[in-house]
Amino acid sequence: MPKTEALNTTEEISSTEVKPSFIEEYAPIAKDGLWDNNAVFAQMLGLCPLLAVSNTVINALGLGIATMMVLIISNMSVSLIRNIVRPEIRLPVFVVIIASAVTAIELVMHAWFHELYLVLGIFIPLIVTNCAIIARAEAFASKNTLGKSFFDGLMMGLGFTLVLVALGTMREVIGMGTLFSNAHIMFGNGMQWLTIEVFSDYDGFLLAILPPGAFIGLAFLLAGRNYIKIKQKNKKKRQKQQDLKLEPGIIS
Amino acid sequence: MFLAQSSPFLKPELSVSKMMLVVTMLMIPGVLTAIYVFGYGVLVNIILAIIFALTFEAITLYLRRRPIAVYLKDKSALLTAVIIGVALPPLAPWWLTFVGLFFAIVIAKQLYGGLGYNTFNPAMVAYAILLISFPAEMTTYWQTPAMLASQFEGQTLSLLETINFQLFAQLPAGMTIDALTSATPLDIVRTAVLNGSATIDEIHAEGNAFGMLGGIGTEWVNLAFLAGGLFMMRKGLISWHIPISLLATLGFLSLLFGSFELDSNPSPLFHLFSGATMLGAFFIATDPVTASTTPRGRVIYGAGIGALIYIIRTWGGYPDAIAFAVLLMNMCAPLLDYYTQPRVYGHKADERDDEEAS
Amino acid sequence: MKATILRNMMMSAVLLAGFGGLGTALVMMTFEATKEKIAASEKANLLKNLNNIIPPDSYTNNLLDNTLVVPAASQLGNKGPTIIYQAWQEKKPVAVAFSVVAHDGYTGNIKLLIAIKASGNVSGVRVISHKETPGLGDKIEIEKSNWILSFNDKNLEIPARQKWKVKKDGGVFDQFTGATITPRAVVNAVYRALDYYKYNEKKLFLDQAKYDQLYGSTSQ
Amino acid sequence: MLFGILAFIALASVFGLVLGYAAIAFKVESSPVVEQIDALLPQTQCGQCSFAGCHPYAEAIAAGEAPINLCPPGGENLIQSLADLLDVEVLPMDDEEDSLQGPTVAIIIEETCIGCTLCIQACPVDAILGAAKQMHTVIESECTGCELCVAPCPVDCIEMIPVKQTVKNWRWPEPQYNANNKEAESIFTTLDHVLAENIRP
Amino acid sequence: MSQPLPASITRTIKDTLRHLWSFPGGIKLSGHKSLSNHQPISTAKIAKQLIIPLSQHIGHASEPIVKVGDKVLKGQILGYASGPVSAPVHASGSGTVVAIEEHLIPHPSGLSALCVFIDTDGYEQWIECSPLISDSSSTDDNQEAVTHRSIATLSSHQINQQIANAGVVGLGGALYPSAAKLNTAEKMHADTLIINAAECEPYITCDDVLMRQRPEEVILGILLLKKVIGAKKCLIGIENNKPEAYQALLNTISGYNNSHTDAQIEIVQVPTLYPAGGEKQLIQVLTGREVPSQGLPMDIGIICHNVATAAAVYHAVYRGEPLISRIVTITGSAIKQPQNMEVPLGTPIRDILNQAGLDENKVEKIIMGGPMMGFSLPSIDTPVTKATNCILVSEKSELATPPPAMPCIRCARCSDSCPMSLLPQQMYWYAKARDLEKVQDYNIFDCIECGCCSYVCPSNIPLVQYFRYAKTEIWDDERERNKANIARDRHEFRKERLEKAKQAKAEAARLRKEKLAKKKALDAEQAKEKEGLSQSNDNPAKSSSADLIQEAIARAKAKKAQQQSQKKNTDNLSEAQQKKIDEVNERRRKKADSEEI
Repeated sequence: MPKTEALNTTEEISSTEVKPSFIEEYAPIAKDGLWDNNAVFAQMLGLCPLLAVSNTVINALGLGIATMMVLIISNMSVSLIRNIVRPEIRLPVFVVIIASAVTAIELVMHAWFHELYLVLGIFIPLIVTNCAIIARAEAFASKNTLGKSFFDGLMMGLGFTLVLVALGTMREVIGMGTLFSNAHIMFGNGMQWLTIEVFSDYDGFLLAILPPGAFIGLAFLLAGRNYIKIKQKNKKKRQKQQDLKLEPGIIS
Repeated sequence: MFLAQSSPFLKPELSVSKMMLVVTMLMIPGVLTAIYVFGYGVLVNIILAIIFALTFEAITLYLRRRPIAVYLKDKSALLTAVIIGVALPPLAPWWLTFVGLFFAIVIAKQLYGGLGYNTFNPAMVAYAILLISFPAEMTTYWQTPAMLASQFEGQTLSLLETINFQLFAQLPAGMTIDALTSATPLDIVRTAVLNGSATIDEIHAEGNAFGMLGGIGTEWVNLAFLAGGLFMMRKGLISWHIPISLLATLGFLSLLFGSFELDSNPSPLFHLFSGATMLGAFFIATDPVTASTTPRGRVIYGAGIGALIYIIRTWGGYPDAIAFAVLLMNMCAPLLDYYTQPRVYGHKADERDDEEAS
Repeated sequence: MKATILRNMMMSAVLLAGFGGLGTALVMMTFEATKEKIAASEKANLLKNLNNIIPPDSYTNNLLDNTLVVPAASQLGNKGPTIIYQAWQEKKPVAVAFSVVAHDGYTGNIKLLIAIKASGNVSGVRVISHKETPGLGDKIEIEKSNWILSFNDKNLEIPARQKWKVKKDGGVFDQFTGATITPRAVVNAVYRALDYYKYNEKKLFLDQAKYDQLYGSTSQ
Repeated sequence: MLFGILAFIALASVFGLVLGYAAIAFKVESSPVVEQIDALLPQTQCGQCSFAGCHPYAEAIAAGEAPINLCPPGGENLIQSLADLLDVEVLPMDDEEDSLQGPTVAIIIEETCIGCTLCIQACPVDAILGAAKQMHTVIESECTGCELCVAPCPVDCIEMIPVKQTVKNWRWPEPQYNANNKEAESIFTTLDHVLAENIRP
Repeated sequence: MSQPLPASITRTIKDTLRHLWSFPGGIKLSGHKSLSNHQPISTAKIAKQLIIPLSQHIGHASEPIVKVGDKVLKGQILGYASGPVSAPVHASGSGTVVAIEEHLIPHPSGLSALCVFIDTDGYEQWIECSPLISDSSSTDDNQEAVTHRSIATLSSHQINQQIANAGVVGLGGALYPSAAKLNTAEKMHADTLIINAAECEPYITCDDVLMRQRPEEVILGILLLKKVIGAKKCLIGIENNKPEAYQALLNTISGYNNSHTDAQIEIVQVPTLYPAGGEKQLIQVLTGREVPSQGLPMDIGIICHNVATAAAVYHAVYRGEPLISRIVTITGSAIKQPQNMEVPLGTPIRDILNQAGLDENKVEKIIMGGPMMGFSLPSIDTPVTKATNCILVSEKSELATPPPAMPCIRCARCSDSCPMSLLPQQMYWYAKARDLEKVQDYNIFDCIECGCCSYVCPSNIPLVQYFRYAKTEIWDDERERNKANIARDRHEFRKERLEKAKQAKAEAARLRKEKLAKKKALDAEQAKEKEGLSQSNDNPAKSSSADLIQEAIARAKAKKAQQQSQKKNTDNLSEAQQKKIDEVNERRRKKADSEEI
């Protein structure tokens, strides 16, 4: 018991020194996952399922949520065991954890979301090889507490899902002129009303639904993000220059 | 300040602009023949394509903050437009051309960095995208060739009627699109071969696919492009490597397979003088930006396109194959360039033998 | 040195094995827990597909219980045995459903599921799988076009035998713009299925034991 | 079910043994990357990177403690080659004004020098000769232009002058004129202008 | 020399007409040679002030041996050769040395170099010339026999010494000191002498008129060169667009060939295709052999000289005159009377342009050398040097002011026209990206800068300038790297020295302390002896701490030793680097050689 006491005291000391507020601690994680370090936008990870399954919003949402679940589970488990695993077996252990989580989720989907399971098909087991997941385990969860890891998994998964859904929206609207088609396979038959015809009498632009359309769509999303980033950077630069201009006045 | 400028000081003999213009000019015989065979639709297509191309080019150049005048003058967009105009179905609706040129100029060319930086042939990117996105439009709007129309008392459209149809989708009373159009010879052969519904001889007997050399109607267009291409080769605007190896490979393969299965394989002549073979061999595959640059690389590049054309025409999902073949080989061009570098003067001869001695 | 290596090896092995065991156990447990539900879902899915072409209120039995395995037949275009699903209203045969393969599609085989009423009329047709050109040949899918419904209630007499063709070939069925081969192949396949039904009408409503007894076992 | 789990455990143990062995047996000692980085640095030992010399800076880069853009003498080219070596993104030069200057060497104004030897002590490459109370001089070919000698001089007799351009060390300028360059036209007119001026008798 | 050719000789010569090979690429250019090749060679007026650069050749600049105020005679030596690869410089007119200072020289950089300024007195007073063979042009009768006998009596060393003293350098453009080149060739037993008379660049005709008007000088010069090397064969390669020069040489040779079989000189017409006059290309055309990359023609038993060099050799040996003048083509449509002029070296270019009639309104560009490989002059106040073979003054429409470069469209016209089978389009990408390693992978140092690629480029990309830029950048990088290595060594050395000093200081301090401690201990011991043994524990502790210090010193020493051994490694490294420097030098020399077009 003296051991825990010692631990407590050190914690207290550190916490009395600088205790960052909850928001201060968790906001950067959210920002990282959603924008700055987004799995797709910044790290270009997990593109294979992203490009293959994003042809409709519902498919995208399905895979996105599945991936998010895996991310949360794997992040939490990795965070829990982070102090036990030795560096040399770190990766195999992570892979085992992720693979188990994915297989479990696949089985669950097979049982309860059968149609969605049929549509997503091979891409569910492929979540195992989605580098975004192992990257987070390695880069974040293995160094952070359970709570933070859970939040990081949630945010990373959310970021991934959002991009997936954005791409799915683009492709579905341009390719088929609808939105949320096949909503029933995810939400059940009662939700069929969700399907929206954006353009009526639309012949469809096949390219958007076919794989090349996914690449082009992703390229446009990335271009949009880069545009925003550059804009922000320029703004910051201008701010800096203005600050500099003010400085000499202060000095003199 | 003294500004060093390096030799040579002699006036350059050629400019990009001149090159593009001459190539475009040499397409005129082929274009005229195509207009004669397929009606005014081809002309309308080309004019629409040129307008769209220049507009898109100007807009993207403006957005990219590049000197618009300089790049519009290089006439590469013009050449792309004319190629697309000829390649599209003659009765293609205007929006097909519009979408095609958007992908050619904006996506395939300018987004890659503009002239000289595009990895893929813009015209073929446009064609491929249209073909996979709008397969119905791309395969149906082929006006019956003049020869067939006169033979079977088919209908033709005047220039005004063509414009009216292409821009506003209005046909003169009593005409249907089905009566105006017919499948292209390549399509007929492909369908027959696939279905096993008719042998080559039966198609011959029907007389709606085979002309004297290749596909009825298209053979004349091909001959005209061949003439333009040969002239271009003579003038030194393109090297012989790509077209010759392309045509040789295509001819050889069709001969080879034709000798096994005479019933379902058309003759080499049919392959060479149907579809867009000659246009592809002389005007599309030779696009300098996207082709291989070393002598041996160019031979392999041409041969690859030839082989792919045959493979896709015979076993693929689409009747003509120039676009896919060219795009696939475009991808290989950098690799070919890397592995076929000529032996540099004074370097060990064991790597490669001196091939470009002339 | 040696001792540290050995110790390190042992530690790694134990840890990795521990996590491996844990993970596998988790998967195993989930598998056991979902096994039945998965089987049920699969059955439900199949039933749903069949109900699309045989109206569920027209029969009373469980389609998945009354099945018959018949040997390959040229009209069905398949290489192995085919499963026939039988629909009964009490003791009255209502319809059969089975799959047909068309080999003459534009790019590869087209697999159809067809239901034929006891009267010999088509109850419904659906495409299970195909590789036709997107945008051209894929209009045979119910999601893309209603064309496939045009077979409903057709039989070998209506339309007449020589009219079982696409319009371009002088028949009654529409072809789609730009593609004739695909609809032609589907029309042929449906016709062959009807033909097969007519030929084997009696056999198809037998139960498996009787069938085997009469025509020999197919399950070799 | 149990068999599956056992099989998996057995497999995992084997791999665990292998990995545990490899982790110690195949351990790579230290990375030679420091030397590679050091080889790229200009060796001016000027300390403008805030490190005590080129080697310490190389160590810092290798350890990921310093960005690659702190070396003004190395300029953009150095950043580029460091980025290539370490496979990281090219950063703009930290302090842009400094990087604009060309290479320089120190000279000692002989009339003013009082022979205090302070600069000799400051020079990181022993490029200054002289003894106490005697005039010092810079060996120009050895001077790296680090400017470390300038500050200690009590009489401000050291000046940094640009390295003289001769026909031998002259470099062809990179061609500037291309169609994307809006200044292209003006460059050509300048060129003509210069030539025309020279011709006038 | 204009007696009709005997039929027998014509036949033998025709019989020996060789099989010609071809080189890859090359371009057809219109020659523009008739502008200047009809007039006889005129002589330039001696300028009021001669500006004679001390470095008119590849290698070390010559060291001046005159002082300001010295009176010099024409032909007097101004600077002596300062190394194995160097050449002396002579006064090209008599007068007074008024300054030795930097002045603009004709170089693409527009930089200055050390020059000797001579105010001429107009007397043109020669120093005493000491020819090796008395010039027998006055005795027309048995001239050939006499000459030949005379050449035969000379040793090759004698001739080469004379050539070296006369400051003869390769006049084709490379400016490599001829004597040094001949020396190497002789040592390496080159068996074939190739005389480059192709003169493939447009506009330039100085070699052409030299061959037409002074064929005997050329031939005698060639015989001398042949003698020096001991070559068995001699080939003169001349482009077939110079029939008159060909005929003139043929007529002259026939006499010599007839008189002695040893003198066998073959003159071969090669097709007019730029750059047939490139050394490597000419060798390939004539022999089918290739000079190895990074190698010299001598590696395949060939030595190449320019016709003008041969004539200069003639002057040095037969007249004893050093190289103080050369024939310069002054041409271009902005020149009123295009012509070839024999110009004393050091004459300001402005003077000779005025003499040839400069149409100032038309002038657009002034280029030294040909339009393909020359450079635009920074100023016309620069002097004529040994390199000045042509001054091309163009009017607006004549030469191109390059339009802005368009992007490369990879048409491969450049690689198709490259005589070295290089891939300029690839080298361009990498040069532009300043990827110097990749540029070298694409063999940039095999580029002879002939300009074919730039000329055919439809996008007007200044390819050659990119390559020159890349080459000088690579050299500069190597220089920087060498300098950095030296700096590193010096820095390490300094650190070590400081360390040593510090250690010495510490050692001294320690010794002092120890002494003190000992003394104290001694005192204490003496005191303790009285108190008993209880405190003797202290001593071992002390000695153990002393041991620790000792150990530390030992460690430091070992470390130092290690460092020293490391230092040896760096020494080795720097040797390798030295080797690299040598390689660079070698390459530079070779590149200079290859420029001889």
